[in-house]
Amino acid sequence: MKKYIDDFKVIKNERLNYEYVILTLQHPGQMPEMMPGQFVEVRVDNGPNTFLRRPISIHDVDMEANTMKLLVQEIGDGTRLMGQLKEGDNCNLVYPLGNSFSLPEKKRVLLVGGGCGIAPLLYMGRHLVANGIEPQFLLGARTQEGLIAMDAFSELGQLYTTTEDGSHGTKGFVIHHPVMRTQSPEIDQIYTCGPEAMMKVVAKYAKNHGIKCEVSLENHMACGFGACLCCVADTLDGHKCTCTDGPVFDSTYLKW
Amino acid sequence: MKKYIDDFKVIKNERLNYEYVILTLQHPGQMPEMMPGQFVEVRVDNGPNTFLRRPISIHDVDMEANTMKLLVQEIGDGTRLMGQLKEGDNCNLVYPLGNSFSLPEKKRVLLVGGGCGIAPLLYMGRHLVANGIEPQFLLGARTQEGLIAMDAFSELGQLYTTTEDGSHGTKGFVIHHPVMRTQSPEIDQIYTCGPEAMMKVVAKYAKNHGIKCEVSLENHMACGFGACLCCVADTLDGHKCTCTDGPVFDSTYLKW
Amino acid sequence: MVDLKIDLNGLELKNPVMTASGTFGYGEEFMDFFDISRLGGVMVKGTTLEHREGNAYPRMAETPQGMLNAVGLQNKGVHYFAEHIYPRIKDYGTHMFVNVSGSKIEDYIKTAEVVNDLEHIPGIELNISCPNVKEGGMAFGTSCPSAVAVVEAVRKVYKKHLMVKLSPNVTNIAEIGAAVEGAGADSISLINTLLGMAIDAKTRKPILSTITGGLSGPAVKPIALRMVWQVAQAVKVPIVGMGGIMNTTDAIEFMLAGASAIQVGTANFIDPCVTDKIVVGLEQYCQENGFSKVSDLIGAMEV
Amino acid sequence: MVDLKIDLNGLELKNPVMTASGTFGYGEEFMDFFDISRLGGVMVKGTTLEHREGNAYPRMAETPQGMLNAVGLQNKGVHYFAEHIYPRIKDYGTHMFVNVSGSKIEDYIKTAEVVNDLEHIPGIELNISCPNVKEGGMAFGTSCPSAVAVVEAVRKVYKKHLMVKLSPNVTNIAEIGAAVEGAGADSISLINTLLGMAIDAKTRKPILSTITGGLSGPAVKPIALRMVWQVAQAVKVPIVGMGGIMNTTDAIEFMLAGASAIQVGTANFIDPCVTDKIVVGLEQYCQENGFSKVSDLIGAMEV
Ligand SMILES: Cc1cc2nc3c(=O)[nH]c(=O)nc-3n(C[C@H](O)[C@H](O)[C@H](O)COP(=O)(O)OP(=O)(O)OC[C@H]3O[C@@H](n4cnc5c(N)ncnc54)[C@H](O)[C@@H]3O)c2cc1C
Ligand SMILES: Cc1cc2nc3c(=O)[nH]c(=O)nc-3n(C[C@H](O)[C@H](O)[C@H](O)COP(=O)(O)OP(=O)(O)OC[C@H]3O[C@@H](n4cnc5c(N)ncnc54)[C@H](O)[C@@H]3O)c2cc1C
Ligand SMILES: Cc1cc2nc3c(=O)[nH]c(=O)nc-3n(C[C@H](O)[C@H](O)[C@H](O)COP(=O)(O)O)c2cc1C
Ligand SMILES: Cc1cc2nc3c(=O)[nH]c(=O)nc-3n(C[C@H](O)[C@H](O)[C@H](O)COP(=O)(O)O)c2cc1C
Ligand code: FES
Ligand code: FES
Repeated sequence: MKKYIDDFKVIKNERLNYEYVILTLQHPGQMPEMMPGQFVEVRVDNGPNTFLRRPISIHDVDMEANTMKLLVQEIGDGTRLMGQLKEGDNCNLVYPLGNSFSLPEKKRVLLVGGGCGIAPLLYMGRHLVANGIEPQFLLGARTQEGLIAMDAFSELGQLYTTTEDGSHGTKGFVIHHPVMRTQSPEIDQIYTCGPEAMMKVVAKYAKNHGIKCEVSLENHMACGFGACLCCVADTLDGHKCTCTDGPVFDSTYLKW
Repeated sequence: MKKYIDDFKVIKNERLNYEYVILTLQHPGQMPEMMPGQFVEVRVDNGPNTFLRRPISIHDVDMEANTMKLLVQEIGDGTRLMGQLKEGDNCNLVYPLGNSFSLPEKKRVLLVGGGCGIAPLLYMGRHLVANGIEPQFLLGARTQEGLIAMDAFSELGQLYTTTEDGSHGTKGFVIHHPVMRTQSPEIDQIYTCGPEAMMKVVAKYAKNHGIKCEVSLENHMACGFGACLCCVADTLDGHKCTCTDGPVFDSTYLKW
Repeated sequence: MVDLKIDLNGLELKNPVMTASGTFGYGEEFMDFFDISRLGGVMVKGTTLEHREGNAYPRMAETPQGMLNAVGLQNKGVHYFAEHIYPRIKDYGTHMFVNVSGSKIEDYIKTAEVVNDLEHIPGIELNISCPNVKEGGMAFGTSCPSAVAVVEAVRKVYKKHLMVKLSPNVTNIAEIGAAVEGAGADSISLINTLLGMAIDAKTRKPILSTITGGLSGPAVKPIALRMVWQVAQAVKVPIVGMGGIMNTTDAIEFMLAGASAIQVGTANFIDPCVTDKIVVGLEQYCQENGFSKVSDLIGAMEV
Repeated sequence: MVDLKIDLNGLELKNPVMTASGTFGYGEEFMDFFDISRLGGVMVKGTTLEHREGNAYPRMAETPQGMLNAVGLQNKGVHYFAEHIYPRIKDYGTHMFVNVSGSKIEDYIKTAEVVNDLEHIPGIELNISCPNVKEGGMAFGTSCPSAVAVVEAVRKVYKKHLMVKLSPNVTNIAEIGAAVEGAGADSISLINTLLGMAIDAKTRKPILSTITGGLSGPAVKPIALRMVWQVAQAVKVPIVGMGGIMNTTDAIEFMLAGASAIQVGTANFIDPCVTDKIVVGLEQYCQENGFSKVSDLIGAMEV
């Protein structure tokens, strides 16, 4: 897919809680097509401590409004500066980057996310619905506070949640949710994005149950488009770039 | 004089033209006394290309309102970022720094400024008035556009101007203004701040006419308070720090 | 009307702007962004005799106005390059140089031999300065005798333009520049990355899998400029300067210090169009400052 | 409750935070800002045998996350120091170290002798790494034999704590560290500034009167960290790390890499209270991470 570099306009900055915001960015003209699982590289302006761009997943896309949404978790200087973007600010993106989630062969899919890893799952959910597939979401967090954008997900499909402290949904990790036991025979494909520990458990579970599983990695990146070779994942074919061969990989392809 | 480091609040950013702004900064509590000729070191936040603080003269002081004004000419990244400060922003200062202009022995004084070098002359003018001395100002610029804050100066005393293109006041450089010829016998002291070339000419003129002349230097600084020795001026006593022994020097003390 | 051409010791560049090895892939990653044939040259990634997997992840750490990398010359080897990549890139309309790396002199020679036979490759850049490999690499570039040995050996088999890339991790770079010139280099490029390190205070572990890595970006620019200036005074062959170039002004500074051409590395990651902008910017600067030829900038710093 | 004390080879520091030479005057400039007796130590400016005027203005250039300086050891000479400054500063309530510089070994010896007689000066830092003077300075620190010669000579006359400050402008800093340890250094401090240069593209002139100058600030931190780590592995004496430390996290990184204490230089210009904040920050970090002694951080990086 052709890559672009453009100044988007911030048209909305919605603060979800102390560490999450959703930015709505508008393309200056006709926004090109983007696939779920792909990401953008955000240039962080005004950051004395941020030098490189920051990779952020495409959270949602509205082709008619020429907008896309980014769900940003503020964990450091770069994401904090993004969280301070105001309506009318420019936001320079290199996009769309990376490969994308595949469509499942059959119809029963589960999307498992944690932390800011839920970001790409919303757009993927929308894509699945558009393709006649009913997504189920299983989102985990430490506490209720960490469960965000629930409404958007439940509009698209069944939503299950877990929290480590039991303050919302099932108590425990995503892997402990009943959907994993009761529905596994019927699930044809899992898509997962979130903390690596979570994804590994999910991938192992999928493997044990013979379920195809796509994981989306968040390796640290310098360029985001294949020029630096910094972002490699260990695969059956050796080092592969997370930014061009990924971020989405079949979990069995990774040397986990 | 005791030095402080404080967060001031920007309470006004008045844009004079495309390259000049006047910032009004408010002290969080009771502002300490500051003398005309002294300067502050402004921490420039959000500047990937600005690392050190920026020295800026104290343009005006209002001890009752606990405010000071800075007249900033936008010439590079740091001053441009200052020019973008908005009402309510913080502005961290190390202040007040440097020595100050002396009071004249007699009553007839001329303050000669060019460019952003007019900044300290306003506060000095106010100080002179408070001490029963009537200041006369001679301000020069390339064009009318460069002549700024005229009203504030003319409130304090007689104001003469020159422009290189003749668009305002006398055509030519400050040194060509009639006041230099007609009044010189009566002038007891000159204060000057501005481009070095201008100050040198004025200093030479003063010397030739036996007039005491104080110049305010704008040497590049790393710290502003005597710690780095980067800002030295060549004086009869060797290298002296512009930030502590200056910025105001008797022109005959400089090896010009 | 400004003449942007540069004579690199007999090899003509259409302008002084090149890309730095390891930061521009084989150019293809940038084609969506601009027409790379507008460049003076492209330096392809570090190429070794055999296939190399490079170092383990993590390979990157961001630093104040810079980055550390520890890629470690990941590439498929020169034979794969000659067979599969060369045919694709040879007609890109700009000089495609190959950055040749190795752990043994023998490997450098064999690699250079293969590249010598590739008609449309006008030159190689001998990387004797890679800090990210265990054997060889930088070790060759940090002493005169070893630098001379590898340059002389390659010079015997490589008939086209031989650029030698110096390591900044040395006490006296001018000395090494003079030595490689004596050994037959047609031009000298510098600087490669400075050896650095990053630690995560939270985990109390090094950030890079290799502990140390190579520092690049604006942070190193003052050092790079100084070294270009020092080497320019010590040698007669043209110099290709790099290290932290982010824009036209930086590029001009390197030329004023004595570089005939420049390479842009890390900046490509932040603005993939930066090199194109520098080509335009150099022309503008010359116009505005009355230089009819960009080559008039070379070493034009007034001391 | 955290024990912040550091044993610097027999010399006790109340905490690991020192200021770097040439960036903190004689401490007096900072007294309006905080109580400097809270520091582990203060390194006063470069002191030479004779009065020195230093280099001509301009002496400073701002660079990406750093600065170049070319002060050139401006100071009134060690005799003036002993007579006029020492009496003023000796009771500041923290260790006041003297940074001793020179152009000839003879000068180093004589200067050290004078300082040796100053009862309340617990140690000197032998600056064999100043890049801003024409003779001596850095030249001593860039080869093992010359470094050893000056350290041995001073060791003979200087009886208290002898810290030796290394230059980063070398191929192999570990080697030089080991050499000065062998020559009698009680501790090793590093890094001094990296030789760099800045050019004004508008005027096409160097920015510094001396053309080149010394680079400091966050830009150099990755290089400094790497060097501290390398030297820590090569020597047994304690290491005092510096180069780009701006905050507590940076200070911790240097300790994890192997430094027993740290010095803060350029950061003092931007936040005159930074060292005080680091003292507090170190204590906090230890508390939060279960270290009862800050000295447990020394070399605690898990590889
Ligand atoms: C393909 C991809 C998609 C991502 N999608 C999202 C998303 O939709 N929403 C979101 O909030 N975050 C997302 N991340 C993570 C996000 O990129 C990091 O949180 C961000 O780069 C941290 O920058 P910082 O300056 O705030 O933190 P710092 O810790 O100051 O960053 C320091 C350096 O480490 C890198 N880094 C730190 N943490 C990460 C991380 N988790 N992943 C990658 N690089 C990191 C930074 O890019 C930077 O170079 C994604 C990462 C990748 C690779
Ligand atoms: C005592 C003193 C008082 C000053 N008062 C004023 C004032 O009231 N209003 C005003 O607009 N300017 C004043 N200046 C000049 C002002 O400090 C510079 O214009 C400013 O530092 C430029 O920063 P920059 O980032 O915009 O420019 P850049 O060119 O990007 O700055 C690069 C570096 O050079 C230094 N520098 C550049 N130009 C100057 C200069 N003319 N003087 C000193 N350092 C410079 C900067 O501090 C910085 O370190 C004063 C300078 C001094 C020393
Ligand atoms: C990710 C990365 C990979 C690199 N790979 C190579 C390489 O393979 N061969 C080489 O000679 N230099 C390599 N370099 C060094 C650059 O070519 C260049 O010398 C250095 O980055 C300084 O320039 P810069 O500051 O513009 O990036 C690499 C640099 C980076 C950042
Ligand atoms: C303005 C200035 C003056 C310096 N003078 C000296 C000096 O006299 N003697 C010395 O050993 N180091 C001197 N240095 C080097 C510092 O002590 C320190 O080694 C270096 O700046 C790196 O630390 P930093 O990045 O924290 O500044 C000076 C540095 C600066 C910036
Ligand atoms: S981030 Fe540069 S290749 Fe993937
Ligand atoms: S600016 Fe540091 S001493 Fe004057």
